[in-house]
Order: sequence, then C-alpha cells, then structure tokens
Amino acid sequence: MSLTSTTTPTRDDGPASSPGPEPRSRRKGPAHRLLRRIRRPLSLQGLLVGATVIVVGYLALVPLGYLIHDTFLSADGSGVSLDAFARAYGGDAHAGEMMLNSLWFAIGSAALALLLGTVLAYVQVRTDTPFKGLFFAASLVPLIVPGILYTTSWIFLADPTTGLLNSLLFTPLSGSSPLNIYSIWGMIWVQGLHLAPVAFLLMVAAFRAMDPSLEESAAMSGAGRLTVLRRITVPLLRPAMVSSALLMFIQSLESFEVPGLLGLQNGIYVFTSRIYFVLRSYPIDYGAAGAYAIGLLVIAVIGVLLSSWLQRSSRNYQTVGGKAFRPRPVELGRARAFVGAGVILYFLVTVVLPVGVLVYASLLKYYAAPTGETLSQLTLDNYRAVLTQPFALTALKNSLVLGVGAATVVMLLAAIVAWVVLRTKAPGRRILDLLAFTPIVIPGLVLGLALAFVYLRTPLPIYGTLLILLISYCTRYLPYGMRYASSAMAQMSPELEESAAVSGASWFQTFRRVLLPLMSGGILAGWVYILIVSFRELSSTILLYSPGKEVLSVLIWEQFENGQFTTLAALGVCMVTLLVLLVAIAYRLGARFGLQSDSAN
Amino acid sequence: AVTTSSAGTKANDFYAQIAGLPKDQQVAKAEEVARQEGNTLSLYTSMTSDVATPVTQAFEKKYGIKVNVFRGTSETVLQRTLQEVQAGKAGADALETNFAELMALADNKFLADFNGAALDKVDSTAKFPQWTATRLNVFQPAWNTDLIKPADEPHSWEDLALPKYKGKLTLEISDSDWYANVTKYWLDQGKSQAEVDSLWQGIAANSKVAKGHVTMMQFLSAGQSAMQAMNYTYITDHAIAAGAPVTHLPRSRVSKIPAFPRPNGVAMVKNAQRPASAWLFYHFMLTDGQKELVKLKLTPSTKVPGDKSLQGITLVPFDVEGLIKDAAYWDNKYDALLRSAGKSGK
Amino acid sequence: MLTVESLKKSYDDTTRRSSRRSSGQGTRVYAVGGVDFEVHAGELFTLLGPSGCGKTTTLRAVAGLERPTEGRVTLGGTVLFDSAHGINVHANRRGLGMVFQSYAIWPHLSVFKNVSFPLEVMPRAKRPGRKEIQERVEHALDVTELGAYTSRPATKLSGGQQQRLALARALVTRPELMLLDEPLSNLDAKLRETMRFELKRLQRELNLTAIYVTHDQAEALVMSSRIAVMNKGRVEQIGKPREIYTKPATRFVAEFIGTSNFMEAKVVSVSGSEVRVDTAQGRLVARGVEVAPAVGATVLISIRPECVDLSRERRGNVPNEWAGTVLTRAFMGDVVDHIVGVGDLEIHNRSNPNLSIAPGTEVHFSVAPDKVILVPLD
Amino acid sequence: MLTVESLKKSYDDTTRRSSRRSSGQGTRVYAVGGVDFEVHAGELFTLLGPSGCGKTTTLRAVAGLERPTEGRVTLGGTVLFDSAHGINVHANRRGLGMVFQSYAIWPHLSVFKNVSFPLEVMPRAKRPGRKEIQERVEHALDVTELGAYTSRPATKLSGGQQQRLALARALVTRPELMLLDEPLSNLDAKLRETMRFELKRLQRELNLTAIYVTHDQAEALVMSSRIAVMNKGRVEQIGKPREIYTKPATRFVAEFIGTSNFMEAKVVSVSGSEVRVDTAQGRLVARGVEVAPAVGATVLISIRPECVDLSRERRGNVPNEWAGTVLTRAFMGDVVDHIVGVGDLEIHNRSNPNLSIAPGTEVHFSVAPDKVILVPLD
Ligand SMILES: Nc1ncnc2c1ncn2[C@@H]1O[C@H](COP(=O)(O)OP(=O)(O)OP(=O)(O)O)[C@@H](O)[C@H]1O
Ligand SMILES: Nc1ncnc2c1ncn2[C@@H]1O[C@H](COP(=O)(O)OP(=O)(O)OP(=O)(O)O)[C@@H](O)[C@H]1O
Ligand SMILES: [Mg+2]
Ligand SMILES: [Mg+2]
Repeated sequence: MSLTSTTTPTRDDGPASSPGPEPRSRRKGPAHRLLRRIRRPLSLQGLLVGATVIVVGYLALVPLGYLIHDTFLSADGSGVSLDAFARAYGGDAHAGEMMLNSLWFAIGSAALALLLGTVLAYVQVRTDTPFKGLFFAASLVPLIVPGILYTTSWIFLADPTTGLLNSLLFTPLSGSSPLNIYSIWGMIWVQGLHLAPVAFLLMVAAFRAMDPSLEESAAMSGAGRLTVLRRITVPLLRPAMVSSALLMFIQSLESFEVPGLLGLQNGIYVFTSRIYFVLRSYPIDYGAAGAYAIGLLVIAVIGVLLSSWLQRSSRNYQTVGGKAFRPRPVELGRARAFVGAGVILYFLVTVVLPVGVLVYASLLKYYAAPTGETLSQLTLDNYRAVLTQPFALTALKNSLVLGVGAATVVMLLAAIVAWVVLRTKAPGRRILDLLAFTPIVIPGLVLGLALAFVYLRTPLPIYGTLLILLISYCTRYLPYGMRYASSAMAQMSPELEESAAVSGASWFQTFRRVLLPLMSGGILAGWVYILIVSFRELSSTILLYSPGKEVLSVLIWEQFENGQFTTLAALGVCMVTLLVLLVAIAYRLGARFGLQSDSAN
Repeated sequence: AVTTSSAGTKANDFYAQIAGLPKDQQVAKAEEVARQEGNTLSLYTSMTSDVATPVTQAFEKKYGIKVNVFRGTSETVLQRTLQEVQAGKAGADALETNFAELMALADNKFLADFNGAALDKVDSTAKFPQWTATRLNVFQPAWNTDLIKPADEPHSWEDLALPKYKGKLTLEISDSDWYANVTKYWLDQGKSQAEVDSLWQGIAANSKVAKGHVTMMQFLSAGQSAMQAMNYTYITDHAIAAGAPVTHLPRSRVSKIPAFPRPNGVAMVKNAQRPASAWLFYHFMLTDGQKELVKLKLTPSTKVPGDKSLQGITLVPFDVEGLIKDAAYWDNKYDALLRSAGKSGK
Repeated sequence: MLTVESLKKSYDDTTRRSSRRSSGQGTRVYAVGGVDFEVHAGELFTLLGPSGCGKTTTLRAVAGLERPTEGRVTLGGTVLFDSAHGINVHANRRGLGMVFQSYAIWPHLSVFKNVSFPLEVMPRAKRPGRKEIQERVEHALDVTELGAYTSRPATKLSGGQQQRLALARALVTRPELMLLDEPLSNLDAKLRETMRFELKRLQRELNLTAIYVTHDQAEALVMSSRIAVMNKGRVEQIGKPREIYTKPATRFVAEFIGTSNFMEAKVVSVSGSEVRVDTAQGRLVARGVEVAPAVGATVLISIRPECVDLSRERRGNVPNEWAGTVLTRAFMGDVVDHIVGVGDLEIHNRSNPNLSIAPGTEVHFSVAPDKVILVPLD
Repeated sequence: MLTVESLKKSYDDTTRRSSRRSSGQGTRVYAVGGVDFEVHAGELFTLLGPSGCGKTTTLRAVAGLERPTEGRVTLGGTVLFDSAHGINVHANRRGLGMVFQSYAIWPHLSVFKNVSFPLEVMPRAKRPGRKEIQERVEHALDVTELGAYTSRPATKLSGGQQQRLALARALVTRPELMLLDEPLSNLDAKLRETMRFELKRLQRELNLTAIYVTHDQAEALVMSSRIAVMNKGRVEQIGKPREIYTKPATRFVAEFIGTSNFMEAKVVSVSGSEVRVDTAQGRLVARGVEVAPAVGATVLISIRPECVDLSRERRGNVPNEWAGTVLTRAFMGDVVDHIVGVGDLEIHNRSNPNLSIAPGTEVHFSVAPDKVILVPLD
C-alpha cells in the first residue's frame, strides 16, 4: 500500500472525478498531458480531496506504524520476528476457550444491538408510533451513560441474589429469581443495550433516506409487513446494517468493561482480559499488545472487505433517487397501542431502570438497596461535590470543545473519504477505506503512546495542548465516522450529484450544497455518536492531556479512583442530562437542512 | 512542559551541587534556586485530585511554588514520563506514584538521587534507590458487617480458605501483588508449597472474581457481596466514612491479619527543568506532606502523630524487590488460580 | 366492483393525528376533494386530468397507501376503507396490483427477482411452484419485451426498461384490480402500442379490472371502457370515451380532451334538436343538441379541429361555411394542422396530410352541424 | 455547434480500467455503438428511438456524466471529450443544461431552491444578483406553471410537477446547449403543448440549441429541426422531420416512425421516377422514386395509413385502387382508424372521423402513387 496511490484519486477515470481546467485546444504531446496531470490536483477539489486523503492516511498510519513496528521487531531490536504472536496467542491453555467466549460475546452483543437498534429505528422513523420524542432520547441514553455505570446499574438490578428486579419483582411473583446478570447472556444483554444506539443512530439515518415507495410497492405485491421488512427493507439497508454490525462486533471484541464486571464472576474470561494485563504490566509487552491488535485488525479487515464485497457484487442500495420522495410513516393502525406499549416498556427497561438506579445511587452516601431508611437519607451532597470539583468547568469546556471539534472534523473527513471510496475509481481507494478503519483496533493506550512519540519529536506546538487530544479523538473515531458517512452515501443515487454538476456546480459546491445535506442524516448521526463517546474517552486521554487542560473523562476516572461511586453516579446523571440536551439541539439544528425528517419533531 | 537538553545538564548539575551541600543548607539553597526557576513545579502523580489538591496546596503555601499537576493512573505516569524523557523533553520535575513504576524508572536511570535530611525520619524499609515511599496502600480483607456475623470474621489470611466462606468471597483480578506477598509470607512461616497451594485452592473455591477495587467496595457496601479477600484499607475507610456497613477490622478493632503495605513514593526526574522545586517537593512529601496525608486519612510512610489509619493493623514487610523481578511469574500464577475460582466443589 | 365514495385527501396534517377522525376543518387544501366513481368488473377505467389534479393521490388511496381524510372505498362488497367506521385494510391485503408513477423498482434485486417477488410472497396455499414462478415471470418479461435482461440488476436498465419492469411486476400476479399510474409514459409509440395491446388482451382474457392513469388522451380514448376527467381534485365528467370527446359536460372537459375551437355565442332560435346561434364571426347551425338552451342564452360553442372541413374553394351548398386565411401549418406525421384566421378568431384545423395548404392562402371551411357542440357555460 | 464523432459506450467493464484506451475488444456489448451527429446552433435536434436504444447514454456522454469508451465530442470549437487524447472536460464546465429522465430533483431543497441552485453556483463574476435570481427563478417557475408551489419542499410535488421542476431548473440558466431527456413524458397533452410552445419560444428567443429525447413521435415531428433515429446504439437516419417520415432510409425507420403498411414487392418496370411493382395482393404504381431499383429486384413497399384513401364506393379512375373489407374500427378522438382486410393482408387506414365505416363493410381504397414508398430492403 502506498500513500502516493491514495493521494491521486482525481485522475480522470470517472466522470465525476475529473476536475480541473481543461485545455481549450487539442494540442498533443506528453508534455502537455503531464501538465494537465499536474494542474488537475491543484484545483480546489484536487487540493481538498488530496489533503483529506493525506490527513486520513496520516491519522491512521501513525498509530498503525507504531504498532506494527513494535509487533514485528524482534526482542533485541534488530530484524523482524514473530515472537510477539507466540507470546500473545500461545502458552496459555485457555487461549482457545477465551477466544470462543470473546467471539460468542461479540457476536451476541452485536446481533442483539443490531436487532434492537434496527427495530427501534424502524419504529421511530417509519411508523406513527406514539411518544416519538421520548423514544428518541431513550434510544440514546444507554450510549451516554458511561459503560461502567450502566453495567453497575444492571448489577444492582439483576444480580441473582440481591438484584432489585429479582428481589422486588420476580421473587414475589414467581418465587424464583430468574435473572442472572453474571452470565454470558447477562453480558450480551448489557453490552447489546449499551451498543444498540450505535445501530440506532445509523439506522435512523438510513431509514430516513429511504424512498417509502420501495416498501409500498412490495406491500402492493401482496407482501405482509414482515415480509416487506425481511425481503425489501432490510436488504436495502444492508450497507448500514453491515457497517453497524461491524463496528459493534469489533467494539465488543475489544471491550473489557462488561466482561470484566459481569463475566469474571462466573469465570467467563474473554480475550481482552489478556490485553488488559499486557497493557497494565511493566514493561508493557508492546509486541504482544500489537499482536492482539493485529489479530483484531485481521478480523476488521475481513469485515470491511466483506461489507464492500456485499455492496459491490452488482448490488445497488440507492434508496434516494431522482424522483423526490418523502419519508412516510407506516400507519400502525390497531398495532399502534401495542407498539406504544412496547416503546414504554423498552423505555422502562433500558432507560428508566438503569438510570433510575443511577439517580437513586447519586442521592446516597453509599449504595444500599432501597428501604425506608435509605430513602429517608437521600442527599444532594454528591451533586454538590460534582459541581464544586476544582476543574469541573474547565473540564466541561474542554470536553465540549474536543467533542464538537472531533465530531466535526471526523465527519467532514469521513464524508470526503467516503466520496473518494464510493464515487471515484481512484486507484487505492479500497486501501484508503481499509486504512481509515484500522484505528478501531488500536488500543487507546497504544494510540496515546504513538501520538506522544511522534509529537514529542516534532517541532510543532502540539504536544501538551488540546490539539493532541483532538488528533487522538479524530484518529479513534475515524472508523465510526467512515462507516456512518459511507453507508449514508451508498444510499444516494449519483444522479443527484450529476444534476448539480450539470447545473454548473463545482465539485466543492456539489459536495457542500447537495451531497452533504443529502447525507446529513448519516453525518449528523455520526457526529452525535462521536460527540457522545468522546466525552468518555479515557485510555488515550489520560496519557495525553496536560495539567490545566482536564476533560470530563479524567474527572470521571478520578471520582472512580477516589472510591466515590455515588459521586460518580451523580456525574453520570449530569452527563446524561447535558448530552441529551446537546443531542436534542443538534437534531433541531440538523433538521433545518438536509433531507426532510419525518414528524419526529 | 518542554525543556531543552541543556536544561537537562543544568538539572544534573543542580542535583550534584545540592547533594554536596551540608544537609542543613540544602533547603535554603533549593528555595533560592527554585525562585530562579520561576517558583513552579510540574508534578506527575497517581494521587487523585482529592488527595493531590490539598497536598499540593500545602506545598504551594509553604514554599510559594505553583504546582502543575498531571494526574493519571500509575501506568500512564510511567508511560508519559518514559516517552518524554526518551524524547529528551522531560515534562515532569517530580513524580509521586506507585512503587513498581518508580522502580521501572529508576532502573532506566531516569531518576535523580535524593539525600536530604528528610530521609532521616524514614524507616529503612521505605527507602529505595532514587525514590522514597510516601504513603502506603494497605492490604486487608474487608467485609460487610450485615452479612458477616462477628463470629464469622476472619482472623488470618488462612481463614479465607474456610468452607464457611463458600460463595461469599471476592477476588480482584489484578491483585497478583497481594497473592505474591501472602504466598511468600506463608512460605516464610514455614508452610510447605503444597500447603500453600491447597490454601489458595480453598480460597479460590470460595471465591468469585471481580474487577476494580472501588467497584468491589461499592458492591460490598450494597450487600451485593459479603467479603473481599483483599481491598485497600483506605477504600474501606472511605466507605466507612460514608456510613457503609463495611469494615476491615474485626469487632475487637485489632486485626491479626498481617497487613502488607504497598508503597507509593516520590522521586525527582533526572533531566528536570526545575530540579530545585522537585527537590523541595521531595523534601516536602517526607516532612510536612506526611501530615497532609494523615489529614486525608491515608497511611503515611513515616510515623506521624495523630495517624490513626494503622490502628489495629499489624504491618508486615511488603516485598518490593520480588515483585519487580518476578512480576510476570506472579501474574501468571494468580491468573491460573483465578481460573479455578468457584469451581472446585461444584 | 370498486366503489369510491366522496373520497377526500388533504396532505396538510400528514397523518400526524390522522387516526383521529377530524372532520371539516376550515382552510384545508385538498389534493383530492371529494371524488366518487364506480369501476365495473372487467372495465378499464381511466383517470384523466392535468398534472397535479389528484390522480396519483386517488390511486394511492384506493391502494391503501395513503390514508384518505374522508370517504369510503369498497371492493366487491368488502369495505377497504371507511373513515366513518375507522376501517382501513392494509395495502397488502387488498389484493391489488400497481404500477407506480416513479416505478419503485427494487434496486437490490435483479430484473427476474423484481418480477418474481409478488409470486414468492404469496400465501403458501396460493403460491405457485418454483417452475410455475419461473414460467410466469418469464412470460411477464417476454410480454414487456424484457426477456433479454432477466438476470440484470434492475438499476442497469434504461428508463423505459425500468418502466416496463414495473409493469411486468404488476401483471405477474394477475390481480383482480390493477392500478396503473402512467405505466407507459416513458415508452416510444411502438412499444406503447404493443403494451397497450397486451394490457387489453390480458384484461379481456383474465377479465381483469384496471384503473388507468394516463396523460395521453389518444391512449385514454382508445383503451378505456370509461373515463373520469379530473380537475383540481374533483371529477368533472365520467363517461365513455366518445361521450367525453363529443359531449363534454363542462368547458374544462372540452378544453382538456383534445383541442377545440371555442366561441361564445347567443342562441337565436331553437327548433327540436336544431339550434341556431350567433357568434361574433357569423352564424352557426348546430344539430343533435340534447339539452336545448333557451333562446337568447349565451352558450359556448366547441368545434373540434378535425371537424373543420377545409377546402381551397367555396362550396356554397354546405351549412356553416366560413372564409378565412391560413396563418400557420404544422406537419405532424399522420395529420397536418392548419390555423385559419377569421377576423380575430383563430380556427384550428386538423386534416389528412393530403390536404396541405401554405400559410397566406385564402381558404373556406365548413363544419357539419352535428359537429357544432354546445357546452353549458359554467 | 456540437459535434459527436464515433461515440461508443460500453457498460461492460464499468470504466474500471477505462483510462487506458483499450480499443476494439471482441465481445463487448455497446450501449452506444458508434454514433455520429452534428447539432447546429439554434437547432432543436431530436434523438428518437425505441426504449433502450442508447438515447440517454448518448446524452449523458455529451453532458460529461458518462465516460465514453471511445469517441470525440466537440462543442463550438472546444473539445469536450476525446478518448484519443485523454481529454474529458468535467460536466460542470461544459455549461450545459439538462433534464434527467429520472428528474434528479434534490429532495432536500424547496421548489425555489431547486431552481435557483444553478444560478447560485455560477462563478461570482457571472452570478446574477439576488433580485435577478429571484426574478429569473420565478419566471422559470411561471413558465412551467409551478408558480404556486415556490416554497414547497420538492418532495411534496406530484410526478408531473416534479418533471416540470426539472425542466425549470434546466431552463433557468439559459444554457447554450440543453439536453432534454424526455422532459415532458409525465405531462398531459395540454401542458405538454404549452411546455413545447414555451420551449420553442425560448429556444428561438435566446437562440438556444437543444438535444431533445422523446418517445412521442408527434412531438418529435412538430418540434424538431432535425431528427436522428437511433436503433440499438446506432443512428439509422438523420434528417428533417418530413424527410424522416416520408423518406425513411431503412425499414426500421419506416416502421418506427408512425405506423405503416408494409408489403414485399417485385419491381416490374422502371420508367424515370415511376416504378411499377407487383405485390402478392396486386399491382402498385409508385411515383417520385429517387433511387430507382433494378427491374426484378425485391423491394419493401411502405404506405402510411393516412395515405390510404378509403371510400365506400369504387371510384375506378384512380391508380392503385384495391378492394377489401373493414375488419376493425378504432375511434381515437381527432382521427379514426380502420383496418381493412385484403386477402391475408391487413391494411391500416387512418381517416378523419367524418368517415367512419362499420366493421364488415366492403370498401375500396386507393393510394396516391407518390405516397407509395420504396424502402431499400436491408
Ligand atoms: N448502468 C448500466 N449498466 C449496464 N447497462 C446499462 C446501464 N444503463 C443502461 N444500460 C443499457 O444500455 C442500453 C441503452 O440505455 P439508455 O439508457 O441509453 O437507453 P434509452 O435509449 O435512454 O432508453 P429509454 O427510452 O428506455 O430511456 C440499454 O439496453 C440499457 O439496458
Ligand atoms: N406529499 C405531498 N404533500 C403535499 N402535497 C402533495 C403531496 N403529494 C402531492 N401533493 C399535491 O397534491 C396534488 C395532487 O397530487 P397528485 O400526485 O395526486 O397529482 P397527479 O394528478 O398524480 O399529478 P401528475 O400527473 O403530475 O402525477 C398536487 O397539487 C400535489 O402538489
Ligand atoms: Mg401522478
Ligand atoms: Mg432513457
């Protein structure tokens, strides 16, 4: 793979990709052609696209290079060796079992999250379900609550002996306590709920950008609702579904929060527990860490290739065509009441219950199951503690700046790269696609080290500023941005861009005024996702932030280290409130332009 | 947070200079140079803000030196320092963190020697080449007083293997240093390897595994779990202060369970930009800083009047060297043990 | 077979609260504002009207894709929709076939799969076997001349091919009632004729009923059993093609269907079905007038261009003969059009290309009295 | 003004390696297989052909949206595309206007914004002021009768309204060359006529040049300056409308444009431009034949339905008079069609509705010798 091949996507091999001034005469000669070749990349489009590709390539290659260097360098520092792989994957009798657990957990959670997210998105966008506003917020809350808090809430709810659901609901009703959160099912349940918003956001955008007449024509063919869903809707949304499944699968493979809190109790070890140890010990076995990451990378690459194969094999997912349409909600009719009830139930289970536990915990000095006594001792002390934290305001401000900044930068980069990948025939565009996906497998700490390594050695004033965090976040969330952007773009018929080009719009104008607004659903979804997760990014942040430039995730970590669990809960509640507010504003603003949204306010 | 290498040599010159001075002149000299340095200090620490803030404030008050604090996990303190020093741009002047990380830095020759008078009060077990222990994280079991009747309180590490604790015990996934210390302690007591192994098997059979000491304490407070094989006493004390029904002391208020104190220490960075301030901080952490730690209900490494954190606790030596040498060995052994947790007897 | 009663549809509140039957709100704009018609079994019933008059909306309401604001739709005894009783049968249970104006081809499926879909999703009991599906699909594709593209992705078809695919998909299940929304608009005359023929044949063979939307009047006149002319969300006239053409009920219908020469005139005398009127340019005799107007009333005279009998010489012995000058001439293949100036009036004529008169020539023309149509002035 | 030379486009390898000029590969299927034509300034040049013959592909190649496999496109001296020299001017620099067959309306913009877009993205130097934009957009919308929908989201328009919106958008910049891909297919006859008129007017007033794709032959014949008849990716004939209609160069053209009665015949004698031929049903005389065939050669005779002069009685004094029986009759509004059986032959006749003969009637018909067209047998 070479960078040069990816920086010249604008060669004239696709109609849409040939920019630049053109000779008015037909002079011949290689010199002339050379001149054109040079001049073309110098157009605005050439510069912008070229710069984007370079930036993305750079963002992805720095940590990847660092990782690969450490992985394949032999212990004595000379020559290439594969020892690291032996260390990482060999020598442990449980490796196979852990790998299976990991896969099972990741597949299960991704599947559950995909199912939930898609169903929720469908109900939200395509039906006239009641309580839409409530619903939207509800679908995002599990993402906003930091994983550790969300998991803990579930422990309080569904611990086999003392869980509130078991002790307050099931035992009185049925005399047994059927819920056991410390099981693979519990892990999948919590992780699935926690990830569902990834799919939800992506699918909401995808459903919005879908011509309902495609489904209507299926209904007219006599297909029932489920058949339409199964045969038309779902296959048409395959790019979005594959994208979100891929993201969630890899994220689950990597995560240790849920398996750590829920799995270990019953001896369910996943592979990440090893990575966890590798990165905790000193000296860090970078080789082994890299070997794990490369293992994940292989899976990720297969995933990306699979998804682009699925999208390429002469299939077409363009659901926004040249004839304008309006997303039209399906009338649920009599089912409306049931769906409404389902919405409420979902809301209760995934939001009210865990967040309720969180709110309850945040009002306590220490967590204890609710009794008359504990309820009489509720206090706002924790909130006071949160708000009087020395760095609370700075951290909030920095987190906002970084979150908004990273979300914006990533989505812009991703939109352009998605364009290069999907709309041009540029050589190397698939490699670019892959490259932009690699940061997902790089552990946060390794990313932080790679960035520190590079920026400690460059004269630019980046190390020690917020900028390095921004770079780190942009790198980390690039894969997400890419998936959101490219699945949105796959839905757009190129005709809409072509008609802009024929109208005389330059590439940039087309991009800004037609493509971006048309993709706005996906872009906004990605933006919101990045905003939310960047608020809690810790693993690279904690290495790279500088004194005086704290961010919220560092604060959260400190509360945690301090042993102030209830304060942490209070902080979590504050964060949920704040982010729900931000997201609501973002969607309000987002609705101003772009594809008309449905009636979801 | 960027220095040049000339600053580095200057720092080393200063360290050499101050080491050569008579002990009673050192502080004054350091204060003088610190003023030239601009009366600021860059500290990398794994103290969390509720500790770091009062401590650094006291330091600022005493010497008029402003402290910039980078707070991170001990691993990040280490990694960040390593990265910076390797790039020739030391960002930290002084460090305050876990022993293992300080040992690693010392091994890499990234730290400077300290020979101030403050060391005189420090117990020899707390002195290490190039760093000195400032506070101790003490290992003790902890339990929920509602769930563990006084009659069932453990009185030794061995007790944890008793069948009556079946299903009640929790082990933390990263506590291999505790495992190492207890094992060595038992072997030193004259137990055979087989006896030790069977004790551990018993403990494992009683246990579930969890991740995170704080989370565990939360569950302990909530009655979600009954007992933890090991938690840090300061975490338990915090919970007690909040009113949680937990303790690490038996009803008699005197624990006979040998307590292993894991040291956190202070160090000066070799190529520091502001070596004098670093020196002063080192000095401070072993003198007045110790009192601050006591105020914060932490365990200081020196004897400080009014320190109640060790009341009822019997300290035994903590094996720093062994853990540094054989970390991987203990990690693996402990990991293997955890695998059998909750299994035997089923 | 199908009865549509006082169907209204307003897009104003976009189904937000549409399940609450809100009735008669002041300022609503109706895309369809009270449409009644009945389609008999075996009929090809055409909806004809200007762009935006509500044809698609009506079809969609019948299909069950759009929830009407008010009204009742009954198909062979079954109530499909009734706003008064909150009945609304879901589209896929109405058993209809439809060609969408926008085709709504599934881009992820091949040509074959697009057409086989309706068969594959039939209830198991009715679903044809694999081989039969294959046959029926291939037959539908052959009929629409797409046999050569069976395995192509549907998006790699030209515009007209896509439209035919939409048609094939609607035909393949042979539904009782077909809703065809401009199914031939993107086809060339030859193909359109073939398709028309096939549609008619299928319709007769299988006794299908169809509601047909077209903008092509010739098509409407040739194919339809009956035509409903719509305007601004309402039906202006329903009748047999010839009726609509020769006896337009309103000025709108007269103007909309074909071209016509309009003149205002005053009734001079009425005797039986013969009416004499005075126009600004001269007198005209009309015969075969069904509803005789009052003497002295003002009426609208409509004369079709092809009823204007043009000749170079004055014949003298024919009624309604006027003189004028050819202003322009337009060759249209099988016909030629002349515009003849008579005073300020421009009379449009359509003749066989045999007769082609250069602009500027003085001409005479007459209109047979039974081709002089009196349209009620509304 | 516009020259298209040996334009070829194959979709086979989807331009994967198309930057390498690969030439003449064996089994490629060409959607457009070598098309040459020239459009003069101020002309309305029509591409006419059956569905799937490559009209859209040709237009898109001219627009710069599709990279031709081979060929050269020149616009007023500027080379827009030349496969031999790797020249390919980007679509937005070609300064064209286009109506897409699928409209390509931007769903995120209002009606007004859809139309103002091309003005707003003009280079600053040329961009009209805000007020002028407002005016020009409103004018374009008025012309297309969309004035009432200015601020509506484009998604809330009916099919025909969307098509007009696409037209308004193409018109608003008054481009030198307009590419119109079936711009009126979804409009009713009345509107189509108005739009046609407006297009013609604009075209004349601003001296615009247009390439027009339509499937409506009457439209093509009326509007076009010249017509290119395409078939299977190739141009069969280019000529003035009347030429194409009356002197089809190939059987395909004769069949495709209008309807025609075809008979094979053997040349019996040739004298000057008069040719006598024998058909299975009898003898025919043709006059005004330009390229006389050899005696004894087999030729194809084409007779337009409207040239078949039907009458109830035998006239006797006219050439080419045959007898037959009316088989069917179809009323089409301004014309009536009869099919007359002569032996096995079915002769299609189109007459003025004055003449309406019931099926079963014995009739006589004749064809003027200059209406008997000899088509080279290919
Ligand atoms: N993307 C594509 N991939 C492969 N083949 C295509 C593609 N688009 C069109 N074709 C084929 O190329 C041929 C010419 O298509 P084109 O769209 O130019 O036809 P057209 O003359 O515009 O027809 P219509 O009148 O139906 O719109 C057709 O046979 C069509 O099936
Ligand atoms: N989704 C919508 N929201 C609001 N108004 C609409 C919507 N769809 C159509 N309309 C309006 O309703 C009226 C009727 O539309 P309809 O699509 O039924 O027209 P149509 O008769 O099919 O026209 P055409 O021949 O142009 O397809 C039009 O004026 C149109 O602008
Ligand atoms: Mg319509
Ligand atoms: Mg086409």
